[in-house]
This record gives sequence, C-alpha cells and structure tokens, in this order.
Amino acid sequence: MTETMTMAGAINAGLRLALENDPKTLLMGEDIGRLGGVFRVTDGLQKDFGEQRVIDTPLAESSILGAAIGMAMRGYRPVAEVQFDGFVYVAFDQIVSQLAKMHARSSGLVKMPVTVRLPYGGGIGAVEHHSESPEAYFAHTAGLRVVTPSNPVDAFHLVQQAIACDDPVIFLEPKRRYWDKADVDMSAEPPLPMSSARVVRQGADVTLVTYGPMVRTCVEAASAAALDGCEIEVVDLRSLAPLDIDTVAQSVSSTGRCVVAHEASVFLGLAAEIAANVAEVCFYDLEAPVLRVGGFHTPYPPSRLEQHFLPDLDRVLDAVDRAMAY
Amino acid sequence: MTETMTMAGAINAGLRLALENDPKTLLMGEDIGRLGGVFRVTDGLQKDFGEQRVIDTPLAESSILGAAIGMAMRGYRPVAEVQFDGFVYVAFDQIVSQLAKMHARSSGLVKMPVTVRLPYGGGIGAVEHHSESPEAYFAHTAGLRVVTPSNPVDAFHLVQQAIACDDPVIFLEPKRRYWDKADVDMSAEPPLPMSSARVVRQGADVTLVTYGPMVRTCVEAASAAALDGCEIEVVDLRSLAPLDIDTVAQSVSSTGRCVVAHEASVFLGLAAEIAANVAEVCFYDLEAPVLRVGGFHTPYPPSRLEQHFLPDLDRVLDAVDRAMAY
Amino acid sequence: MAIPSHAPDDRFVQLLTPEGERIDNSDFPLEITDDELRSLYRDLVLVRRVDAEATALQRQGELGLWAQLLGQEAAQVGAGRALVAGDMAFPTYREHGVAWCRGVDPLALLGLFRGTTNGGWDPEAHGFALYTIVIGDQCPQAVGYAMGIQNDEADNAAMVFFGDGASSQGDVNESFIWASVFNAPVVFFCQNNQWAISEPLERQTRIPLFQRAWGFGFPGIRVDGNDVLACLAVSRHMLQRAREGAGPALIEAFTYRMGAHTTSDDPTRYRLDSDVEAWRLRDPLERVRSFLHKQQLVDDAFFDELDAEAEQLAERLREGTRALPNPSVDDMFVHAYAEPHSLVERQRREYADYLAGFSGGAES
Amino acid sequence: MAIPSHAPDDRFVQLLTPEGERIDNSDFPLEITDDELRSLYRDLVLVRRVDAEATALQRQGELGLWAQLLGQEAAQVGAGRALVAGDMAFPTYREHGVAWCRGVDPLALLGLFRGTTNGGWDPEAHGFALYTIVIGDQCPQAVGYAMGIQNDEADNAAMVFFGDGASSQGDVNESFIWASVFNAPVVFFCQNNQWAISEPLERQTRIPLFQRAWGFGFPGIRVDGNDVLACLAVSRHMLQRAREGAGPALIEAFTYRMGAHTTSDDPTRYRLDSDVEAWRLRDPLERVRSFLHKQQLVDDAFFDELDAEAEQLAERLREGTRALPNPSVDDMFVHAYAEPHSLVERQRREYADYLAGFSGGAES
Ligand SMILES: Cc1ncc(C[n+]2csc(CCOP(=O)(O)OP(=O)(O)O)c2C)c(N)n1
Ligand SMILES: Cc1ncc(C[n+]2csc(CCOP(=O)(O)OP(=O)(O)O)c2C)c(N)n1
Ligand SMILES: [Mg+2]
Ligand SMILES: [Mg+2]
Repeated sequence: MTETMTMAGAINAGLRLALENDPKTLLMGEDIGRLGGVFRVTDGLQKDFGEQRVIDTPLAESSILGAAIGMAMRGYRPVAEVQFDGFVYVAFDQIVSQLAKMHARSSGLVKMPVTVRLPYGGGIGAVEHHSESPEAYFAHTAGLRVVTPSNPVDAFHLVQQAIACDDPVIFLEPKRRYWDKADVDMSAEPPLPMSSARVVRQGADVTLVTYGPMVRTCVEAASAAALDGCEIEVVDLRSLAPLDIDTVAQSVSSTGRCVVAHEASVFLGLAAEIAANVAEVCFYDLEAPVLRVGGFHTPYPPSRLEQHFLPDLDRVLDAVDRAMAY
Repeated sequence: MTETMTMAGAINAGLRLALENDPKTLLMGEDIGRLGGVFRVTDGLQKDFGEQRVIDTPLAESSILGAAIGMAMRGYRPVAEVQFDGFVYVAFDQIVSQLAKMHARSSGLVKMPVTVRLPYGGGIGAVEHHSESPEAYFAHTAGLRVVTPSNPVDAFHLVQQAIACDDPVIFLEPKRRYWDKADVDMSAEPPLPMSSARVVRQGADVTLVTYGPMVRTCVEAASAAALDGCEIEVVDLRSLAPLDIDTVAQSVSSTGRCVVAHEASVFLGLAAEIAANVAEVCFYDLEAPVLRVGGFHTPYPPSRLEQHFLPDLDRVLDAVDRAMAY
Repeated sequence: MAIPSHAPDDRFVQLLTPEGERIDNSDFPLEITDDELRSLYRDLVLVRRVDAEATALQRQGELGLWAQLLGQEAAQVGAGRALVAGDMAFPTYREHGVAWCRGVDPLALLGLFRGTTNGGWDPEAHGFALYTIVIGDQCPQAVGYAMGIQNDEADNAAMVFFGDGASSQGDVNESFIWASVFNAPVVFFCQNNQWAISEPLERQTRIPLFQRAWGFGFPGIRVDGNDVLACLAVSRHMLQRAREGAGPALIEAFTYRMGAHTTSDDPTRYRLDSDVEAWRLRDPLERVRSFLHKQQLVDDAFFDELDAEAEQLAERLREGTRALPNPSVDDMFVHAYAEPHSLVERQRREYADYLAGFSGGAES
Repeated sequence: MAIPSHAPDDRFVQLLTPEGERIDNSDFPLEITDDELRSLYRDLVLVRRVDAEATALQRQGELGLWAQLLGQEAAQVGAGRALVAGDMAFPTYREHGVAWCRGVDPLALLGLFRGTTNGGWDPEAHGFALYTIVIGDQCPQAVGYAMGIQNDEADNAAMVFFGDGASSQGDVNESFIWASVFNAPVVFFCQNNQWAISEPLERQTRIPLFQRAWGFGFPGIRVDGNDVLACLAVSRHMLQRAREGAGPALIEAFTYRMGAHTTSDDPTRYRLDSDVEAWRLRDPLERVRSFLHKQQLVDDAFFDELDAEAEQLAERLREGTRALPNPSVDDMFVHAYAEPHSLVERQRREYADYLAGFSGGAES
C-alpha cells in the first residue's frame, strides 16, 4: 500500500521491514532507542523490537563499528548509526582497516553484512562538524559500497537493499532532505538494483550528474534552464561506489557535455572520478571538458556562510553555461 | 658539505637540523627514541636532544596527534611519527576534525605547525596494513598539506620545509625507497618551494605524472621507452595538496598526452583529480584522454601478489602505449 | 594526597548543603573572603542569566542552537574560578560558565551558536581553548598542552572538561594514560550531569565515574557539582598539586542537566519530570543565596544591584547578538591556511568573479 | 568473585613455581588429570618448536617475517586450553600457541607470514578469529561477538588477547566499557610481556595493568604468565563466570618476550641481556618438565616420543612452507566483495587481458 512519507519516515519504514523480515537484523547507535534518533529515523523501533535488537550504545563510535563487526562475525546483520557525518572519523579505522578488508583477508569466509547509516551534508544551519560530506573517503576505500538516496522512495528501498547486501554498505542520508515528502508504495519491488544510477530528467543539451542532497537542486536548475531553452539531462547516481558509469556515459555520449555537482570539496571529490572516467570513455563525444561544481577547498564554514560553500541553483547553472559555451 | 645518503638518512639529517635550529621543534611517536624508529629514521636523535624533545609515546596514535595539537597550541612545532600507513586511521579524527580545521575555526589565531611523518606504500613484502597508500584521504581534506619526496635530496629539504610551515603537513615517506642513495648537499638552499612539482626527465611525446615511490619506476620506464623512440616527460609532483597543476599542464600542453601513475587504488586516487583538472585546462591540447595506472579497487593483497597490485614498468608503459595509440 | 583507590564508598565532597549550611572538610579546607563569596554568587547569577537569555534568543530565531548549562553553574564557576593566569582550560560546547570566568565575552559564545564563527575568541589570551564539539577530542590536546607546560617548566596546569557520555570515548581514556605516564599537570573535570542526550549514565558505566581514575593510577574524586564551594576547593586543590608536579587527577562533578540537551532536544521523550523536580531542590544558586543571607553577608541592595546588572547584561546580549556581523565570504578562503595555497587562492578569485557577475546583492 | 579493587597489593596467582613446586590456591583450585598434565607439556613443547621452526624458516628467507612467542608458551597454552567448543578467541599476531590449542594448522600461520594469505583459516570452524595487526582493533569486535552470544543465549564466551602496549589504545579501553555496560561474556587476556617493540611497560602505565579493570567495574587479576597451570585455572574460572552471566574480567598474564619483537627487530638496541637472563630462570617449560619428573608422571620414553613428534612436526612445516601455493591473481579480485562489483569485475577482466598479452610466464 502507498503512503505519503518523508525521507526520514521512509527510512524508518525500511528499517522496520528489515527488522521484521530477518531476526538477525539489529540496530545500534547513540540515542536511537528511547529517543528514536536525533532525527527520529528510528522512532518507535526499540519499543516494538526490544532493547536487544535496537541498542542504545555507549558514546563511542569506534566501538559501535567494532562491535558491529563482531556481531556480523556471529551471524548478525547490524545496522550501525553514526549520529552525524562529523563523528564518523572516530570510527574510521574500524571501517577502513577491518570492515572493508574482512571479506578479502578471509578469502570470502567471513562476510560483513554491516550497514553504516550516516546523515551527511550541509544546508541545515548546523554548528561545526554537522555538515560534512565524507563520501569520497569511503568511495575510495576498496571493500566498501557507498549509496545515497535523494528521495523517500529510493530511501525506502535502498536501505533494505543495503541491509540485505552481504558487503558492508555506507548508507549516506542527505539530512537536509529528511523532510522531503513523496508517495511510497511499500509493497512494490525495488525499482532498480542497489548500484544503479537513474536518469531523473531527460535532456539533449548537457548531462548533469549528481547525488543525494544535490539532486533536488539540480532538477530545479534543469527546470529553470528549460525556460531558457537549455535541456539538461539529470542523472542521480544513487550508488557512489561502485559507480554506474555506463548510465552516465550513455547520457554524455548523446549530450556531448557533462557537469558534475556535489556539496563535498571538488578537489578529489566524486566529481574528479566521474570527470576522469567520462573523459576517457567519452573522449570522442565530449564537446567540452567535464566541469565540476561543488564545495571549496576550505573547512566547512560557519553556517552563516554555508550558502556560499554549497552549490546552489545559480552555481550549477553557471557551470552548465560554461559547458555550453565550449 | 655534500654527503652520500639514503632517503632514511636524509630525513634523519633534516630532522636533526630542525631540532638544532628551533628549540620548539620536538618529535613524538612510537619507538622513535631509544630504538631510533623501526626504519632508523630518528636514529640517534633522542640521545642527542633528550627525552623531552624526542618522545617515545604510549601506543596510541589518536593521542599522538591530539597531544601534538595541544603542543602546537602551546607554541611547539611537533613532528609526529605514525609508524606505518595502516595505523594512521586510528588518528584520522584528530587529523581531519581538529588538526585540519583549527586554523580556520580560530580565524587564524591558532596556528598548527604540525608535521605528520608517515611511511607509506608497498613493495617491501610486508604483512597486512604495512603497504597502504592513504594519500587521497589527506589530499581531499581541506586544511592539510600533503607532500612526498621521491629521492634523498628532496627528502632532506622537504622535511625541513614541512616543519617550518605554519600549516599542518602530512609528510609521506615512500618506505620502499628509504634505502635509495644520493649525494645531498646539506648546506644548499631548498631547490624548490615545498609545493612545487619538478620535471625530472624531459620528453616530447607524452607526460607521465607521478610521485613518491613510483617516480623511480616511471623514470626507468621512460628510459626503456626511449630505446623504442618514445620520449616520455616525467613529472614528480612532490606536493599532492596543493597540486602544482601549472607545471603539469605546461608539460601536457606541449606533449598532448598524459598518463598518471601511483600505487593507490585508481578509483578516486590522485590520478582522478589530475585527470579531471588536466582535461579541463588542456582540453584543446589533449590528443588522448588522460590515462590512469595504479592499484586495483581491492584491499591490498598478501605480499605474494603485490607485484600485481603495484604498477610496474610494464604496466606504466602499457598505459603510455595506449595513450600514444589515440 | 593518596590515590583513594581504597575508598570504601562513593560519597562526594560537599562544603555547602542544599539548605545553605556550611560543612567543613579537612581534606579540602577553603579559605574564602566575604567578597569572594559574593562574587561567586554574582558569577552564578550572571552565568545563569546568559544561559537564559541565549535560550530565549534561540527561540526567537536569533541563534541556530543553544546548549544550556542550566543546573551546572556551580560546577563550572567553581572550576573556572580555580584556574589562574597561565592555566589553560579545554572546554566542550557547554562550558559557558567557565568561559565567563576566563573573561570570554558571552557574545562570542552566541556568535558560535548563531553561526557567524566556529571560534570566537583568542584561546591563548583567555587561557580558554575553543569549544570542541567532537566528543572527547579536547582531552589528548589538553594533555599535550600540559606536557608543553612541563617542558616549559611553567608553574601552571591545564584543566579539561568533558561529560559523562564522553567518558566512553577512546580519546578520553587514552588521555588518562598519557597524563599518568607523563605525570602531566592536567586536571580532568568531568561534569556528570546524568545524561548524554537521551542516554542515562548506566549506558556509559556501571560504577561511579570518579572511580575510572583508579584504573589509571591517579586520584579520582566526586564532588557535589551543585556546590560551588566544593567545586572550587577541590579544583583548587587538584590544580595546585598538578602545578607542583604531583600529576593528574580526575574530578567528577555530580550534577544534573536541568534543561534539554540542546534547544533542539525534547527530554520529555526519555526522562521523568519527577527526576528533574528532585534535582531542583539541590539548586546551585539557592544554597549560596540562603547562605549569604544567614551569614548576613548581603543586604537587599546587593540583590537589587545584581538583578540590575543581570538585566543590563541581558540587554547587551540581545542587542549584541542581533548586531553580530556576518562573516565575509573572504574569511572562508583567507583562514583556510596560514600560508599561501594555490588552489584556495584560485577558488577565491573564481568565486569573487562569479559573485561580481551578480548585482552586488548576492554578496552577503 | 568480588571486584578486587581493594586488593592491597599486586601479587600474582601462581600454581607452579619456577622450581616445579605445586602451590594450592583456594580461589583457583585446579582439578587436572595426569594425562592433562602430560598433554599440556606436549603443547608447550610443540608450540615452542613451531615457533623455533618458523624463526628458522624466516632466516632462510621462506617467510617475510615472524613474530616469536618464545617465553609466552604457558600464557597462551593455559588460556587456549581453557576455551571450549563454541567459545571464540580473538588473537593479535602472536597467539600461535592459542591457535595451536584451537586446532589451527601452524602452516596456516606460516602462510600469513610468508605472504600467501592475509587470513588462512575459518574463524567460525576453529573458534579462532583471524590475526589482527592493527593494535587493539580486535577488542571491540570481541565484545560485539560476546553480545551476540548473549543475544543467542548461548553458553559460551569470547576471549580476546592483547598486549601491554595495546592497553594504551582507545579501542581497548572502549571495549572495557562496553563489556562492563552490557555485562558481555568476554574475558580480556592481556599478555604483559614487558615490551611494546622497544618501549618498556612504563611507557604504557604507571600501575600494574590488571588494576586497569578497577576503573571499569569488573575483576582484574594478575597471573604468573609463565605458569601454565595458573593461566589455565584462572582462565577457566573467568571464562566460566562469563558463560554463567557474571560478565567480563581482565587477566594480566605477567610474562616476558624472550625473543625479538619480530625477526626484523634488534632488541640489543634497547634492552639488557641480563634482564632476559633473569627471565630465563622462569622458563615456562622447564618448571612443568621438572614437576612431571618429580611426580614421576613421565619416563624417558615420553620425552623421546615427544622429541620425535616435534621433529616430525618441524619437518612437516619445513616442507609444507616451501610447498605453500602462491595465491592466484584472481583471488585478489574475487574476494574483494561478496557480491558482484562492476568496477572490480572490469579491472579483473582488463588485467587478465593485459597478462594474456605476455608470454604466459608473467602470470605468477
Ligand atoms: C564523537 C561524537 N559523537 C557523537 C556526538 C553527538 N553528541 C553531541 S553531545 C552528545 C552527548 C554528550 O554527552 P556528555 O558527554 O554527557 O555531555 P553533555 O552533553 O551531557 O554535557 C552526543 C552524543 C558528538 N558531538 N561527537
Ligand atoms: C595501531 C597500531 N599502531 C602501531 C603498530 C605497530 N606495532 C606493531 S606491534 C607493536 C607493539 C605492540 O606491543 P604489545 O601490545 O605489548 O604486544 P606485543 O608485540 O608485545 O605482543 C607496535 C607498536 C600497530 N601494529 N598498530
Ligand atoms: Mg552528560
Ligand atoms: Mg608487549
């Protein structure tokens, strides 16, 4: 049946189904139980599934990940929440040295079906360390998968696909889109495999590649550009590692132009990989270099400046214009 | 006066000068004192400068960095050694959340002249976690500088430039080149600014961009290619953040072709940024896409397989051939 | 002072009862003048007023967030007043009372929560480091700073603040090890306000927190965190022994977070009003007020003047907050690095050109 | 057993003196048959032989590295033999003796140090997790596994091994907190071999390590790490109470690293032979040997057979090591992920094509 849900609600619904469908699934994190999470994403789950399956943990992210790894060894499917992007670095070693490598080093004997839920990105006027975009760190780390929904429907399905996956998945939740609403058919099959990208708007002039919180911005930019007669094709990556480069390349080979947009610093951000990759596979099709628009190479600024750090509709269109000018 | 030195010896000499020239400089790390470091890079320094300036610390990298930050606040210039690449992730939070941001968040009031010495890279037949190439994590992090020498002369000067710099510098030491020798004139001025790249071999046909441990491999590849009449220009980046893209672009605009090689996984590795950047600034000069050769998107394999993971002369030349084939 | 690892129980140090009765404690004698007593009360009142005003400003939309210290005034003023020139305090994000004692203008704190800055004051000038939001990160930094004090052979100490929840972080426990191994002049001041957002103390430990020190070989002691005299006396004692080379100590200030975790928190979801009520009877201000009264150290004029002063302060904060200048876009680029950085400079130029393309209005 | 946080001193539990005299300890009675005694000795001898052989193989260039356990045989065999089916051990990189007791073929360990694998055995099948090289990482994992045991209501426990140096890592201390808060069935077994590469114990703590447990609210106890009977008795006791729901415990096995840190280390740079000599008198094997003698539980034939068995084992290791197959290039790609991964598959294809371009010889 279909319900109108926020992205936060859709993730909650997805988690609930995962808990119902597999007794080995459990959630762990800070304030996820009685409080239901600082964003209420786990609201009501501890009440319904108990303290052994929805675990309020001590304030120690490294051990949240370490314990999740141990539970996975024991046959569980832990979903570990790290409360905010800026606090995942404390757990970086367990993620990069242990979680990501366990399957390879055990020659496949030890599976790591661990999902790491991480609210990320800026735009909510938060204090320091609450607006980080760490996706490139994880995407560069072999052994991990990285996915991020841009809307409630994808959020509902992707979180379940991530939990069902036998590999560790970093599930990035665009916190400034938590309250975006959409109709979610909870009985429907997932519309796409977990690692596939989606063309969310078609256009013949230029391909605009983005993900997570920037998808809405880019679709709005496309609408605005359409008024000036520029047809932008918008690709929502959904999966950052691996990348569905075929879908991107197919679009670029028809438009001949490509702009990539994200909140993270451009330098070595996802856009770098996409630009390098597209430039190679679409070398003869490109009429302009792949242009990147994103954060600057500065620490995330105080929130009164974030509208400058975050690419908005105008900066995206500026990049599109520059691409069209070639 | 000029001496023939290994890279390890050159870094030791550079550290010694830094300790002599500034009483605020101090070294901290595991086994750097009495043992002189597992690679003997700090050999003899504790004996000559005492336990208060060359500090054997508890086995806790996060606190090595945290304490270094506190000492920097107190006006010191700490040089923190992390024993191996694979153990720096434990300290990732202090580096990314604190060290990198302190200057910005204090509006420049608090300087962080901290140097983090980190042996990195593979090729020494080591056990797990001793052959990592984490440079992209740090290069993507705004607030940090990342440099890496490829030879004893640069090592001698770069380590001193890093310590003298008022910004935090991740100083990556290519451990498989520790025993490479060269003549070092210890009275000479630094040949280049810390953040400048160097053309180490000239060539008209293709630009080969690399750094650290791969420079020697690439120069050897260039020599081999020369026999077949292919003139490769080799650029040693030296600084990974910021990148001296002008030097790279100048070369590429004359050769029209570019290959980037490093040990790290290619996906979102430094080569991605260089390819994206070069493709943009040299769009009309490129006769072939920028090609990347490096590690695979797999955890670093057991050492018996590392010769496959690490790009060697043949794989570099294969990429060069493919670039020439366009 | 011997390591109290054989303490039979976990009674805390109290010098002033909730009813305002003075208790003597031979371990922690406190010589204090009447003026000091009055000024301590003044600090408590003004700090609470800053907190109340900031909370109100957040409600009015002038601040994005505020972390209330309500209920923790005594712990913070007691500790803050024990620090001397040259000492360095390392706060979390809730140490507004310590900031006050270190001479940091409350407006600087408000700027932080308004989003006009991520810093706001000169740590060295005030002996008060920047706020730290990543739980526990400040602890190893404080130890490193203390090791610097040691190297400098200075007669000072560092004091680092953290909460009951923070006690679970690896960095906090590592800092105990370093402080102990290097015998660093650092005092760990843990405000156990019973909550880490929605998680009660039992999620972090099953024994009293001050006993954590027993595992690391230095003194741990619990004080009545709502008793400013006890907090002052014990902090002075531990700081002095640290300055004298006797090494680190852990002080657990047993108190209660009377307000929400922050203005975006809703404590009714996880705790009972009755608990809060019970703690209201141990209010840190009331006991001092009644003590001053009983001792006849104050008259009505004193309270009237103090109220007036608080009112003026509140007024200044209200106006000052609204008048806080927004940071300039350039700051973002200029302060990213201490030395020239080619990439940041290019981005700065390009973005300036981009903004110039608009009617000046786009530039905030 | 009460938390010994009031223990007046730090004496250790010893059931067998260096001279081979049996001591009774009412807290840790040990019922043990003669057969068990003999087989314990057998394990000690064979484990030491594995270690010696591996060290020799490294010298001959057959292994890239080897981390010797010389001197720690009793600690590891005592702990390892206390584990039962269904328990899970989490080792560092030096627990060859525990691996032996868990039925892991020493050849698998040799493969790890030869570089043919980063794993080598099935953790679940042996109740022995993979070696962990990043100091301390295994501790939170062990607690998580123990929490899983708890959820499963299984009658088992986890035992995690770490060293004196590791005790300084944040993760290790966090794991103490989790174990205590969740009352997880996990036993922390710390082999204090006095050294962390070149750093002596004083760099990690200024009080006896077993007392670390006092700060976290569970029992901490020191045993003679060179006394296999004491290690067995205390491990059995702590594991059993964990299985019964009494929660975690910390065992400090007081021992000594007789060899170098690893084959690439040179201990003469940082420690005195005299120290090593003093510890040689406390050899973990000798005391059992002389006890068996005095008790006349063995005859010469026993020793002869054991020597022969050790010789055969050594022979098997020598030949087996040289015969260890190199991993195939494909393994690197195939095991990176459990499920299909487009990028890895593409790289696998491309690299196979690349190799095919050479005379097959390039493929190792
Ligand atoms: C490493 C890290 N994890 C999580 C958070 C989110 N967070 C902010 S405050 C808080 C609770 C802190 O509790 P406590 O240490 O008792 O301090 P209090 O807020 O009670 O003063 C949490 C979990 C954070 N800031 N840093
Ligand atoms: C996080 C981390 N830092 C540093 C190292 C390098 N290292 C390997 S062993 C070792 C010493 C460990 O000492 P201890 O814990 O006492 O164990 P032991 O080697 O004595 O058995 C160090 C520093 C590492 N493996 N992991
Ligand atoms: Mg608290
Ligand atoms: Mg040791």
